[in-house]
Amino acid sequence: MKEGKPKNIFIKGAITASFIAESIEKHSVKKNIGGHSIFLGQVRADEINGKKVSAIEYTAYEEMAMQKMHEIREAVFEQYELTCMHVYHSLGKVAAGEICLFVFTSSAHRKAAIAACSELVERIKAELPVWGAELFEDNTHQWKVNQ
Amino acid sequence: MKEGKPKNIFIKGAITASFIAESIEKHSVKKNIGGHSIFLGQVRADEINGKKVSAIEYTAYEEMAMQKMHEIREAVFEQYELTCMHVYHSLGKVAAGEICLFVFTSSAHRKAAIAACSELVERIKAELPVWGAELFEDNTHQWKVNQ
Amino acid sequence: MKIRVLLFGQLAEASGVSELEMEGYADTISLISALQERFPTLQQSKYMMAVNQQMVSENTKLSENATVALMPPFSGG
Amino acid sequence: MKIRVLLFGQLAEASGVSELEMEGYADTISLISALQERFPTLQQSKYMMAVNQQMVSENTKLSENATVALMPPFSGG
Repeated sequence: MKEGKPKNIFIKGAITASFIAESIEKHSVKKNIGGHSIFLGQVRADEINGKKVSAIEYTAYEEMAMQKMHEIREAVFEQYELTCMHVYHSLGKVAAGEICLFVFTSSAHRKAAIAACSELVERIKAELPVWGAELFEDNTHQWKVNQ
Repeated sequence: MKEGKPKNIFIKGAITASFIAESIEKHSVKKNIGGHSIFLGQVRADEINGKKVSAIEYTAYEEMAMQKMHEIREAVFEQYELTCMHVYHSLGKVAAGEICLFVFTSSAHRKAAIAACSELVERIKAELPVWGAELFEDNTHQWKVNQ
Repeated sequence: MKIRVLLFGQLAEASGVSELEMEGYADTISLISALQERFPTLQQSKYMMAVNQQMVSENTKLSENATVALMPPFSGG
Repeated sequence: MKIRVLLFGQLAEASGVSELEMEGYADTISLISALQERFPTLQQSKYMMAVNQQMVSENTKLSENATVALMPPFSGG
């Protein structure tokens, strides 16, 4: 479904498994879908200089991120034969083990869904004005760097 | 998790969204995971010569499929840095709009999870002795052909 | 020498049988020709063969209690 | 001429401010040099700039009520 206006992609805190399940469930009425591809980003409890990451706190330039996501969405819909595309990103604190990014594409045929999902993940990480601060157990933090 | 023995990948009937949610949820204790990649196959209500597919009925050479899946699993674990890999395939009748295949890979970094998931889907379709009969609304059927 | 034969998908449908026991065939060529006599539709069918769950493409010796599976093109997923 | 300036991530943290209003700067070069005077840590920082939500890499004229965002490398996902 192509949409005319920027959608809010941000969710306060972690993205829950039940939210993901509901999102999957909603697609059972779309009987032209043959394959769904989903990417989930999960917060890692990395150890950095002997200190463990307990959570990531996300902030964003929300308005610009939604506008940018809108442009990416339009471009990816142009490029691939998709029936649906959904993107959700956490804001605020997300604990290690919790989910902070949910990218969901659907298509009649698997290849378009898989390729589009993978491309979306790369573009989201590279192009959306979002920042993660890795919070350590001792209440210090460092700014995340995307690879 | 590498496992020594073939696992049962078959589920009677459709794979439910709540089953998928539970499977996602279980990974929140694995704090070295940074990304999950999921593929879901959904039954399409294709129209073929004016008749609509209402369901697919799956049969398999179960023993051989599980053995083959075990080999694929070992090979994919060799090839990619994965923390987990789960595969479920329906047997019996799955209605249009329902989910018949669930492939789920997890890794510290997104690229391994995404590439492994995509490769698994291709190998499952090409190498597992599983057959789908497309059932039409008028109770006739035809045998599915994989692209 | 007993051989267990499994038929799947459209092969099982066309022949009306999914499992049978055959006796006295030492290799897959002789087994297949006996099966084709019994189920003439097999001659027009496209299938792959596995002996004891291993895919085989050439004539293969059969041992006691071998399982031979005739499988139409896979269409899972 | 009023300009709205937004600072994000480590830039907001280092300068202790995430939003401010500046007045009397006609382009991004003059604005940035004033900001660097006010927040010396900016000189050592790596950042990208957006004017009215459009990324800019060269000196850009500013119009009344423009929003200029200084953004450290993105690290979403």
